[in-house]
Amino acid sequence: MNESAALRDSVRRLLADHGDDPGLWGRLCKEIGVGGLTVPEEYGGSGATVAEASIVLEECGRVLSGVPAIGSLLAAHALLGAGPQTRARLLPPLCAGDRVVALAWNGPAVIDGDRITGSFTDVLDTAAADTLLIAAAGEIVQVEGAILEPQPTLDLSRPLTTVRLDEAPIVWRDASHTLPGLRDLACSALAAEQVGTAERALQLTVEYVKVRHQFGRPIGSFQVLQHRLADLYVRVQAARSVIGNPTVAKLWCSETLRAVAAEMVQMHGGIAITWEHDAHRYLRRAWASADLFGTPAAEVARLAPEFLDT
Amino acid sequence: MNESAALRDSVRRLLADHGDDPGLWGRLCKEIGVGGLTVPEEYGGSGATVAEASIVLEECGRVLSGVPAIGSLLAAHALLGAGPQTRARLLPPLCAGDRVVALAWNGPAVIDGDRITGSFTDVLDTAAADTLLIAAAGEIVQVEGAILEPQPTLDLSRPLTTVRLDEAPIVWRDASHTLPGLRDLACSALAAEQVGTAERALQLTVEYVKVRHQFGRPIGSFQVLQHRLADLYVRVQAARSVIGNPTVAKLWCSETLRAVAAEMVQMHGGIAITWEHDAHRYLRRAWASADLFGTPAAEVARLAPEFLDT
Amino acid sequence: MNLDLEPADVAFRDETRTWLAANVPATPLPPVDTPGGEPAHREWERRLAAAGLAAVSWPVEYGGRAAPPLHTLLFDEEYHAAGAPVRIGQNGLFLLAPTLLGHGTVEQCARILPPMARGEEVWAQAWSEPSAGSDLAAVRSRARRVDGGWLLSGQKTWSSRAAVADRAFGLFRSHDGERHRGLTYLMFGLREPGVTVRPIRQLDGTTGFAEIFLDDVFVADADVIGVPGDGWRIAMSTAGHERGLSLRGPGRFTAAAARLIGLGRNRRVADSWIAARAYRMQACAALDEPVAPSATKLFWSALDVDLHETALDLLGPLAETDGGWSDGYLFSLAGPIYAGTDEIQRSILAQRELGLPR
Amino acid sequence: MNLDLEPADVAFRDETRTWLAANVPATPLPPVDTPGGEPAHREWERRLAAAGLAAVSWPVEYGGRAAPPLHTLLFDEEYHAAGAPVRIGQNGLFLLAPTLLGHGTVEQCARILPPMARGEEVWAQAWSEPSAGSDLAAVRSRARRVDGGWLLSGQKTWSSRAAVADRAFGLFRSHDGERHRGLTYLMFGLREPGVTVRPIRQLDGTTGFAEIFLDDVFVADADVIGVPGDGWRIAMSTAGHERGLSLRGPGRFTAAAARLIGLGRNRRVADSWIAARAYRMQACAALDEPVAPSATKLFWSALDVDLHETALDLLGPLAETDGGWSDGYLFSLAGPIYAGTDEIQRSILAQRELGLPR
Repeated sequence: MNESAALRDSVRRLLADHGDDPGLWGRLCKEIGVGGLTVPEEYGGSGATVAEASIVLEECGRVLSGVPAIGSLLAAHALLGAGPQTRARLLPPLCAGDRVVALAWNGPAVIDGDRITGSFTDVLDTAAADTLLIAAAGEIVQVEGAILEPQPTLDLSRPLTTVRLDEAPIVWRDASHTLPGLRDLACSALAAEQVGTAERALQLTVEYVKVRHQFGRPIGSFQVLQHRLADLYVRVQAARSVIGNPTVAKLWCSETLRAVAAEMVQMHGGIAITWEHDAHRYLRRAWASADLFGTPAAEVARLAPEFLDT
Repeated sequence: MNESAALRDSVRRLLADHGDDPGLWGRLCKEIGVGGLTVPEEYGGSGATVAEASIVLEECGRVLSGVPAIGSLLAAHALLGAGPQTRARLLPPLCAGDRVVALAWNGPAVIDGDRITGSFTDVLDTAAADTLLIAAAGEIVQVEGAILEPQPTLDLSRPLTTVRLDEAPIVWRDASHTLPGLRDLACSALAAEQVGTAERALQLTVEYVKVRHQFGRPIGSFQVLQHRLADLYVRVQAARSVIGNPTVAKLWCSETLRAVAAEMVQMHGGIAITWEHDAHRYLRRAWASADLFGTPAAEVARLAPEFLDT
Repeated sequence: MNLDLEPADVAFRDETRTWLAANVPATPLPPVDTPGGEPAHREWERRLAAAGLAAVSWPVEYGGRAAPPLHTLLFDEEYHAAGAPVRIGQNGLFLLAPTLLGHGTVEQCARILPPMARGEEVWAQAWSEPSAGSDLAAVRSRARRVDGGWLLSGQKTWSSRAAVADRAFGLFRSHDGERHRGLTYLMFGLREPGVTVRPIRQLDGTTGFAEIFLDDVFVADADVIGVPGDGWRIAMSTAGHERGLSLRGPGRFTAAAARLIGLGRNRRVADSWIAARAYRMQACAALDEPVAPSATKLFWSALDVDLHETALDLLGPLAETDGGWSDGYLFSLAGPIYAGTDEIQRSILAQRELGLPR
Repeated sequence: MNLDLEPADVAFRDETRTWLAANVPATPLPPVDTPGGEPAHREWERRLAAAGLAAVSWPVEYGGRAAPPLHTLLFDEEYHAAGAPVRIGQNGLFLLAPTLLGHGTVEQCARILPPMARGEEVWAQAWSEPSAGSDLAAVRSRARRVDGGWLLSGQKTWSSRAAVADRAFGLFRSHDGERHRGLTYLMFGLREPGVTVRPIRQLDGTTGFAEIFLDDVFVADADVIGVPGDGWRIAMSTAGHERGLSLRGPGRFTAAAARLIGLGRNRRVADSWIAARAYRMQACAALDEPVAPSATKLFWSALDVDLHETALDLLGPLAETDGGWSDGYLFSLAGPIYAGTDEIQRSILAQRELGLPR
């Protein structure tokens, strides 16, 4: 087994065996180094690349895990651009899973002297986090008096928070040169997770249609279901290839996951529309994650403003 | 058999028996009264309604007939709004099929004294017509020196002409109060024809998949083909109901015919992409007729300009 | 819009519109399957009935007006345009009632329809079973002949409204025979000894469906519809109602389309809006020339999903906070599944309407 | 864009780009199946070969450069971006050659590949028969054993390039046996005694396909690929090439997408453009991790139709006069049909990749 497969395997196993365990994130960090995959070894990380992080995120996506994997990846990225003292202070506990950082970065803010005013949506992991950092205007900032508002979301397995700062006093600050890349990294990270979710949703559906019998045979033997599943397979296969391009990933992976989740509901028939079954969790994740860090339509507009001119 | 069914039956029979006969239009007019269905009896017409005209147009659409049915319906509509002398002079020969009128109406024009300048696209039947009439600025006009340019079109079974008038001298003119309704009538008439074309294309495809065998059975027994054909059936059934609303008709019937024709090509497999087979004629008609008298997109814009604001 | 209304039709529409404007609750009723919602919805049905609007097409003696089908359509449109409450009585009103009027006895109609119209008896449907979803003929629940009636045993699932209903109707295997044969169409009380109802929590958080467990539940002969053993044929007529226009009139969709264009306007919105118009126009045309119920079902189930997906796409992250579109979306996803899956409907059309080989 | 290019890769890409810029005809060549077009396209192949660009992945001794797969991808992109002529030799280069390199003898490769690369021998494929379209294993054309070779009889249809080709390859029934067994993979000359070629006129007015009638056409043993009777297995490897990336590299689609956004920009255009990017990115990723050929085929055939439909929708009545989009659309419609219909590919994926029961 090569290293990628070994990483995938060990993450999958921990998620399966300890999915509900509050210490899961700590184990993932300490046993596999998930918290600092992209962080150099001198700061307690594994010195690996975004490719390895993608593997971890796919695995988290498969089981709709609530661990702070995307948030930690983004926080590590932001911190790596900061000064040596900041790096030395914050990265090692982040990598070890001893500290969970919620990073607020998706929104406008103004720093005026030692106070900051702004509003950030789509902040992850505020329940699990012990530290809230703000990324704004080229700086990483820690504040007092941040207002945390739960953000309405379809997705029951990923609460979102809006962070509002109203002339909040800055406790500590440091410049970071990596902040401009945050959004692209966030979209790619999310896409990796979406690929894992889509793949698992497709797999669960395939398994279900193999065993569900109607008219005296498994419904998976019916040609129309086979062909629709084959079309999804084609989309999911391609999705894996586009993770590295944030724009293509946002559109393709979001749409792929929505298509898979909708078919998952349809092919599971009645049981899919119950709380007892997981199908609705995948569907909710599909719609909510498509809109996380910007909607697909906004991405098209970002890509080329003229794409929406008619 | 009720009157509608009898009308449908006799038109279908004449089209089948004399489809290539140059005297076909004359027979349709003289034997069935197709030329003046919506014209009162005093002018040689049948005094029927648009519903009967729709039946005729559906039948013409079924076989992609080249008879000037839509053009004559529009010309009769325009002439019915003109003065009594014009009506008495032009309607009887039109109804009898002794005279074929090409009506240019789809475009801007300016009348200055006894001269007219303008440009009209999508003019039908110029090859068969002996009379060219212009509908513009509330008047029906006959001119000298109109410039007729063949209009490029995908549809080999319906040539289109652009009529250009460059200060063309007016030979004769008469006011007509029915001209504002021309466009709606044209869209509904075209939709009736599209419904006939779609229905026949679906029927031909169903017949083909019943007899074409692969893997030891008719391909029409395969579930995926059955389900795709069923979806087309649903669309075509609904299409019949929307003919009376020009906007809904333009969008729904155009899209329905395109969908049916594309599946016709796909399900006929190899033979569909040959000249010998009719499938491509239906496909060409589908695309060209969608854009006739304005594209679906333009219809959306016409319906509500704001529909295209994002 | 494609409807030629006579003065009597206009008068009916105006009466309906006026009554709804005066009576539709200003704040929405609590959900139908909540403790407060159930009586509120029953009360709403009672008021509709008192106004003669519960079931306008029914014969006068059963609580209707003997109105023409056009009036049912007009009522449906006004009802949805007014944002009136969901009908707690819908299974009875739209599915059982047409079956009784077509196959039941005068005694059954006289006994069952009036309290149904007044919301005093709410009905659940009991078609599906754990192994009989799409394949309805695979029902295993049994009706055993006893003196003066039948004893019902087995399990029904996806029974809509069962959590709040008084009675239910469905198919039971009463005689030996292959699949479609030997089934009997029966009505039974949900509060009879031997009946257990277990609500199923749905995606949108409501409990619109339930499981029903039956353990030797007695049903008198008077509650058999048609001839024992002839249930499949009768059920298929109800299935037609369920799939077709009586369950899903166009009002629901034209009202949703009207709300949709309030959210934004682009080509996709236009296409959804046009589809809703087309569905309505087909419903009008169907007053003269009936449409295959399977075609109607495929149209509305896809339309409902499409309208909601378009709305969610426009709203983006606002969907959760804007007017119930996300709940509506989750509900719409049940459309292609219940009342016979869309896959089944396509096979029916392909084989019956297009004559394709099995 | 997902490609990490080494200096050698950049050098190759630049060489290709420079050569194409200097050599691609300023005015398009006449269509390949016209009297003037055929020699012009053969001459173009000869010049490509002289520049060492006809088949860069092949071994050097057969006219290639033994270049890595990445270079094939780079070449394809540069080729389409430059608007270079269609490859008259495509059947041989992309379908037969991989089969020979995988299953043929060194003698066959040495004899057949060099003149193929130079455009001196143009190949047609001869798979389909009137009763064997999707169901390729239903071939009825026969190969009868004679001294030193085989006699071919029967009819092939939808043979691409046969109207202008010199030779053809396909499957023939040589032994008794059920369907997939007893088939032999043979190459034969189209100008041999007993061969009649009848061109088929296509929708776009060209004759890209033809029928081939065979009446006791002699083929020497040297022109059997692999073991007689083992043709099905070998053909399936060619089918993989036909369906997959070797026939439809991403260059064609990214070039079309680039032209598309020149026509107009809306959400639908963006979605088509994104799909073309995704196809390209998958092609890059496939250099390391192969993709099922059926998945590739489904992707490109749908993408090609989608790009052209989007363009036609934008252009409206201008489509006929604007840059070949309408001809391209008609051509794209053949995509879901040839190289194994899309329906067949979906069944293959469902059963082989997803493990669904037959």
